[in-house]
Amino acid sequence: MRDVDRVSAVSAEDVSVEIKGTRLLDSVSFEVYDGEWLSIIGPNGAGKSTLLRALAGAAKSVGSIEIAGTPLGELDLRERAKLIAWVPQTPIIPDGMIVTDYVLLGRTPYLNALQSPSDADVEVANETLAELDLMGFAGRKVETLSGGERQRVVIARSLVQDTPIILLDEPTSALDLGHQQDVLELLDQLIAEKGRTIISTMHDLTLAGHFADRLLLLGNDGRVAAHGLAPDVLTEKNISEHYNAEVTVTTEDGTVVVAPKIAKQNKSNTSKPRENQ
Amino acid sequence: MRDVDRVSAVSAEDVSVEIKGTRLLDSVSFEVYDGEWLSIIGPNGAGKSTLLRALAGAAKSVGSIEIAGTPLGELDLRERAKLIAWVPQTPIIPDGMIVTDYVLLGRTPYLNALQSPSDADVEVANETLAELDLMGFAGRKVETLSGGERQRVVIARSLVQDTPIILLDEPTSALDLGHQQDVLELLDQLIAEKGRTIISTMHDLTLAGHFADRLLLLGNDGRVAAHGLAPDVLTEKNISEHYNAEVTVTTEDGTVVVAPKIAKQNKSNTSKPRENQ
Amino acid sequence: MNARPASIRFSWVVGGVAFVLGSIAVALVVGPTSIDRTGVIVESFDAALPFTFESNLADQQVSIVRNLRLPRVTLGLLVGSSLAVSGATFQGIFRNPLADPYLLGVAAGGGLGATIAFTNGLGDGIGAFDPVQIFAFAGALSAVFLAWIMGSAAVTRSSNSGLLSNTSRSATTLVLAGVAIASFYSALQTYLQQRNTQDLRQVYNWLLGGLNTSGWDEVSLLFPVALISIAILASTGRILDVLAVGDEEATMLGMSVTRTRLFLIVVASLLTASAVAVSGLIAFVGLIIPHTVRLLFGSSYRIIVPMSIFVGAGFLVLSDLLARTALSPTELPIGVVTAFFGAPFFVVILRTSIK
Amino acid sequence: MNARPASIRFSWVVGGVAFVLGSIAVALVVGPTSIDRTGVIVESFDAALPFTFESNLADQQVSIVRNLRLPRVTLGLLVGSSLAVSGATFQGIFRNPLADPYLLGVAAGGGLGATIAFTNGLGDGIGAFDPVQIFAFAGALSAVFLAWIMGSAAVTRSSNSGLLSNTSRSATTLVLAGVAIASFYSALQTYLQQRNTQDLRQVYNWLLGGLNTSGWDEVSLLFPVALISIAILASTGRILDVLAVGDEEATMLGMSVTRTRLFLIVVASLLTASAVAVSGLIAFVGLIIPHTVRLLFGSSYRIIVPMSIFVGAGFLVLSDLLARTALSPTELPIGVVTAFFGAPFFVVILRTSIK
Amino acid sequence: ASADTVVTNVADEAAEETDEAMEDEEAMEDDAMEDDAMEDEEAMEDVEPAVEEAATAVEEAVADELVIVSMSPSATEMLFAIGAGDLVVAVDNNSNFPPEAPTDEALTSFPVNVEGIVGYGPTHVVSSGPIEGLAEVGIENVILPFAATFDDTYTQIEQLGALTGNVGEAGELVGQIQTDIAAIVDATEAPEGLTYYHELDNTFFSSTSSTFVGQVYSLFGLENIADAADPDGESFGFPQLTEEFLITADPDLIFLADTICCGQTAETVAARPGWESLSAVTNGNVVELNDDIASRWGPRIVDYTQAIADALSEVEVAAAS
Ligand SMILES: Nc1ncnc2c1ncn2[C@@H]1O[C@H](COP(=O)(O)OP(=O)(O)OP(=O)(O)O)[C@@H](O)[C@H]1O
Ligand SMILES: Nc1ncnc2c1ncn2[C@@H]1O[C@H](COP(=O)(O)OP(=O)(O)OP(=O)(O)O)[C@@H](O)[C@H]1O
Ligand SMILES: [Mg+2]
Ligand SMILES: [Mg+2]
Repeated sequence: MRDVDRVSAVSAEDVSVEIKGTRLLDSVSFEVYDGEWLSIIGPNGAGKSTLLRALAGAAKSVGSIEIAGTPLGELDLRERAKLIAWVPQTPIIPDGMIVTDYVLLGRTPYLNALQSPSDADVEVANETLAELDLMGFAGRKVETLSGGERQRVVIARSLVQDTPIILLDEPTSALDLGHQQDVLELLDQLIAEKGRTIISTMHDLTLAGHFADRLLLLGNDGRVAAHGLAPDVLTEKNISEHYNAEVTVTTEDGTVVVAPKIAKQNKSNTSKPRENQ
Repeated sequence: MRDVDRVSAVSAEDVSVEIKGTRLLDSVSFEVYDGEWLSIIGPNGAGKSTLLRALAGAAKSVGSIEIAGTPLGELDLRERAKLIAWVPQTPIIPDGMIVTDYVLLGRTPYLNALQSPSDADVEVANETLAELDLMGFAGRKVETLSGGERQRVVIARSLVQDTPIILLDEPTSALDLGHQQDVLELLDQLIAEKGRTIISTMHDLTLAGHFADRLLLLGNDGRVAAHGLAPDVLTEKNISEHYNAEVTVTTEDGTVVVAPKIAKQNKSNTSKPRENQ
Repeated sequence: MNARPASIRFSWVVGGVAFVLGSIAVALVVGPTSIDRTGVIVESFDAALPFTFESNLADQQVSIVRNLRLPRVTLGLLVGSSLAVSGATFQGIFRNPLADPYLLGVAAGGGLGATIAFTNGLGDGIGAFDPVQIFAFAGALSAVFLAWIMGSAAVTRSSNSGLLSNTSRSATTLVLAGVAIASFYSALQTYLQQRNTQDLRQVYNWLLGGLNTSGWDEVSLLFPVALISIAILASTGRILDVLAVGDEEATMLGMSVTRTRLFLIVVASLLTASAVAVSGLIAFVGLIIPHTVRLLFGSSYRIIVPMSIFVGAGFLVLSDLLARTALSPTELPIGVVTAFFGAPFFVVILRTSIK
Repeated sequence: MNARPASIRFSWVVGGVAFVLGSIAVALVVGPTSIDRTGVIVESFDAALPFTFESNLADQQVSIVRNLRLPRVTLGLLVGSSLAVSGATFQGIFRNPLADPYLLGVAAGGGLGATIAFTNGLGDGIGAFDPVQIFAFAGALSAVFLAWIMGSAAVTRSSNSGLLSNTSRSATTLVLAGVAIASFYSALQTYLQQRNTQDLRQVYNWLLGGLNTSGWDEVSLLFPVALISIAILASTGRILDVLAVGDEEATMLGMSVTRTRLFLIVVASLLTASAVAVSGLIAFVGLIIPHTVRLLFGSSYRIIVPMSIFVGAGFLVLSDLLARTALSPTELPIGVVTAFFGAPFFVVILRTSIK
Repeated sequence: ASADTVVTNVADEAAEETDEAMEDEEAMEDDAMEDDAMEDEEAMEDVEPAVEEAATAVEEAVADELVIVSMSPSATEMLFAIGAGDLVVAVDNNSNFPPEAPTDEALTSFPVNVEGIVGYGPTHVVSSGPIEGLAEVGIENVILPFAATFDDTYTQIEQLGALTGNVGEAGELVGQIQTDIAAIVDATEAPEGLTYYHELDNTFFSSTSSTFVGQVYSLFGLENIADAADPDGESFGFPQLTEEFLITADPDLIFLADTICCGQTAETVAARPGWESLSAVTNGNVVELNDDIASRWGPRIVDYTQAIADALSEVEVAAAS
């Protein structure tokens, strides 16, 4: 898949993560190029979050990880934070902090220890809030937001960090249909307009296949089970093997649609509501 | 929709929730009967979680809420906890607690202040863990689990509480395809076998429509926008109006399938990977 | 059924009991005066059991064993386990590693009470009704009562105003109220002490705490309270674990968080206040023993609470032994011993048991 | 651009400055001796500004203003703001409402240092190089240093063993190490003090803290450290806000959490140690002022840290005023005043500002 | 500045004044003093030669303007005993003797309020430790630290005599104390090798022979059981003793210096568990002292010595019968 013209943004070679003797990730290798979107999929516990953590430098790993050609270990924290932004799956929400302040935390790598955010920083924050439909929440305490509002605020913080590489761990899990699309389209636009590189995990395989350039399927054993374009990865066989789920895979308008074959046994379909059972 | 033969499990009349002058919920009325599954849908910030909180007694509300015919306010906490279990959208994960202990917290309403969980309690916990495919995690600390594993553990706690009414706030948001189905089918089975009543919120409208008996759509203003069977609530009009999203609604095998019409503008569909942009 | 809740292992209990019994034996046998070991043990059995055992000790030796060592050891057991179990309870209630049984004002209140007694010349009571003890006990409880009133009324107001916060803001409010009340009581105590510098030494000694002047009177005062309270607290580990999911979820699990917290605070404070009344302010034990237990055995309060009882009891008996023998005939303040030997030991555990 | 970060409002700054200036004025003018107000102000300007102002005060009055009141007020400003800003910093570092600047052992270390000086007969130095101050300062810093070594080495080990925990376990480990070290130092201090009970009053008096024996020597010792450290800490609010998202996320935001924490602890401890060296252990201010500010103005450390400086300075100047005038010629220990008036005030704020 | 420097200051000022008065002074002292007292006096002069000269000068030049505040109970007793009480405008709340002393309950020394002291308009403040800030407002701080020996007491009395111009009275007082103590010791015939326990409070703090109070017992050849806590006599002047040790040591005499602070009496001691069989208790040799007398180094050390002597003479009786 290597292409001489393309610049490597993130490259992982034989990356393994072990914790107290348990192997969470096993020899994962892949390469993501500038301006690409890689979607990591896999069942619960496959190691998706662990892989993102390893790429972000938050989990100790063996093997080699290079960010824009530099080994991860050679980047100091500040440089790293100017290259990679990370949206954790379960972010810590600080008590009493207002949304603007929280989003401004994304400017941390650009500020000296004793420096305050400048007006320019505030402006970046405001623009990002507007892009994510969050202007009305700027002065609210983050902990009072609804689940979906909060998730967008965390994404806003990562975008404010203004990095070429963005790692998103299930960024749309709490979002409604409309906001899901808005956010993913915004990310897509960032790739198109600013050449960002995105690595995300997602459980909605249809969306994952649609938005990402390539998919990487992690199996339950923490190994790469499949890697490539959506039609190649999102096969009924792959999915039934690794997800333990029956699905039908179809292609609509060029998008691979993964639809679960849902329960027929004890449910009388649309004959609802059930009467006096 | 009233049916003389059916027993009311939860009934809400003109329920409103206000906080510091902002109305989060506005005159919500509905009734759920024994053995029914009501799915509350609506965009982010509509008030779905707030409604569940109000029903659970965790948020102050005006209007009348009755649980199995008794006004909510007349139930003492312990009785209430024997009637209603609640899976919060963002549960607090205690530091250092092992899964079995966490799940056993569900037995709290059945134990006196100084009582320890009995062997029977432990058995209930174990059965539930097994049902949710969690036996391998019993001795692990909850905070070390992956997002999806953790979410199932929280659901397990609520099932261990063994209540006729279960409120689930986006219970499958972190689950993969397979576990999503497993969990929802397990809930369905609880209705069929034990006559449980379920009120859940969910962003996956197809699943919501498939599993629930009825849907209740909350609009952005915190009012009930639609209420009824899936085909009546999940209309393209309703969704585009309240979710600000373009979808196509089809019916397959009697299940209403809601599929987003996803971005066509800047994405060249399957012509991936983009080369050197 | 391979999933089992975290709970005390039988071997830990055996180890705990052995530690306590060992401490008792050593503490009875060793002392500034050397007394025939068999004799000490025989006399102790005679004193403790309803049967008669005859030892060959001299009268004075018998008196030392029965009037000095035995009550001191007994009180050490009671005070050590009381402070440790109360500390574990407070850490559970407030989910704060800095919480100790003195947090809500027991120490400051006890100090004020004792100082009032001393400065009013009531420090001379001998026998079962020592005014210092009564004043200290009353002062300690009044401080906690005030802290509760101030801290929980504020909470009631806050929860009226809307959704409950996920984090336990009410616990934080209570802690802050407790700290403020404790400071206030300390201020009054310092003021009184300053107006009566002739009593400085006495007050200061009391504040340092110790078992060196304790006899059976103190034991008989503390014993009933300690027995009941410790028995109650020993089984509250599960409740404390429930509190770990935060006020809102705990409430939905059927627990009245406010009432539970009040109940635990009342029992733990009664216990601490009684211990403080008979032995003054002994530092370190209530804060560090529960942490040691957590690091050694696990973080469920179903483990921490009961194990703290054993470890606290044995630790204080041994500390008191060192207090009276290490520099004999000089008596060391017990707080010096607990921290001087306990702190390095704790740091070692802290550094090795991080997993 | 309607979204603006939480930050100090201009009106708060004006209010803060006014509060401080008002406190200074009142504290200069009022005293056990009544002196013509205009004269006091004129003399103060004369002392503070490079211009000459002539007052009509008698020599001794001039001396009272210039040598007693002025240095005391100045020191009150410095110590009050130092303790409050360090307290805010520690609360931010440890995300613990019970954190105060003495948490990692500054108080215990200072106490031990001072006690060593007193018990070695070095306590009566007067002038710029007071051994008590030097020993207290050194003791305070050595305790914090030990706590850091013990607490952070443990953390390095723990993070080697795998994924970082979401919660800031390293901060908790550090706090516990700090508490253990502080206990250890206190034990040594108590032991020394007990060996030398003739120095009890001196030591005790020092432990209580106060500005009553302070002159320009103390001011000149504290001034440079305080100026630099407070200036640094005043702008660290943003860093403290970053720490609020936990160690892991803060690291991913480009902040070296360990180094940042160390830096903040070093600056705050230097500042606290200097304040302790010249004024002993003044309780309450470092813990309660930051909470008061939080309740009154908001919970961003970009607000809490700088506002604590104003409020702490004014509060301590006013407390010291009360300490020397309320029961004159009795001097009240300043800790009595801070808590006696501060605690009820704080409880009122706590109860009214819960939103 | 230490005590020494202050004294020297006073002396320097005074040194310029006349010498004649000094001779008168000496003549008078000769008459009044007994021999052994005289020796002490001379020894002291070697150490502090300036004091005598200074004293004379102060008497003439400074006495009228002298206004003294005493922050030390021992110093208060000394000042009044040398007849300088009229110069004292206020004494601190702990100075409860003599009754005519102008005790001000509000005048506290821990902590001290400098500006509050200024309110009394003193020229001199006597204290047992340095008070910072006094010098700045032009007030002399006379420091009379804890006395370690009788000689310290005598020196301090002389110092106050020199300061107040009551040199004669001071000399007489020192002589009188020395005479009285010598007389008491001579008159007391204590059995050899008696042991004692001096109790400072009811948590068994005691004082060793190396302390000021301990010396008094040594005059009578008594053996202090607390010395075991501090064999080299360098630290632990006031050790807290273990109760078990006390009982095993079984002292012949128990002196209670905690009758006021802690309300201890012979009865309360006898009531302590395990104490009822101690020889001191069974023989009635538990002696109740006045806390103040037994802790100050002022002129009342005579009373203190007398109390011990009284107790010892009763021991004889007890032992004989
Ligand atoms: N400290 C630990 N000890 C043992 N196993 C661990 C530890 N931490 C994580 N794991 C396991 O590693 C596996 C991978 O976790 P990870 O969070 O990467 O999964 P994931 O693919 O992101 O899953 P999800 O879809 O549920 O978020 C999980 O099975 C988890 O239980
Ligand atoms: N303390 C508060 N002050 C103001 N608004 C609040 C407060 N708490 C909640 N809200 C608002 O109430 C609305 C409803 O919140 P709720 O959590 O019920 O939404 P939801 O429907 O569950 O959304 P989601 O799908 O994102 O979970 C949100 O817009 C939220 O911002
Ligand atoms: Mg994950
Ligand atoms: Mg919600």
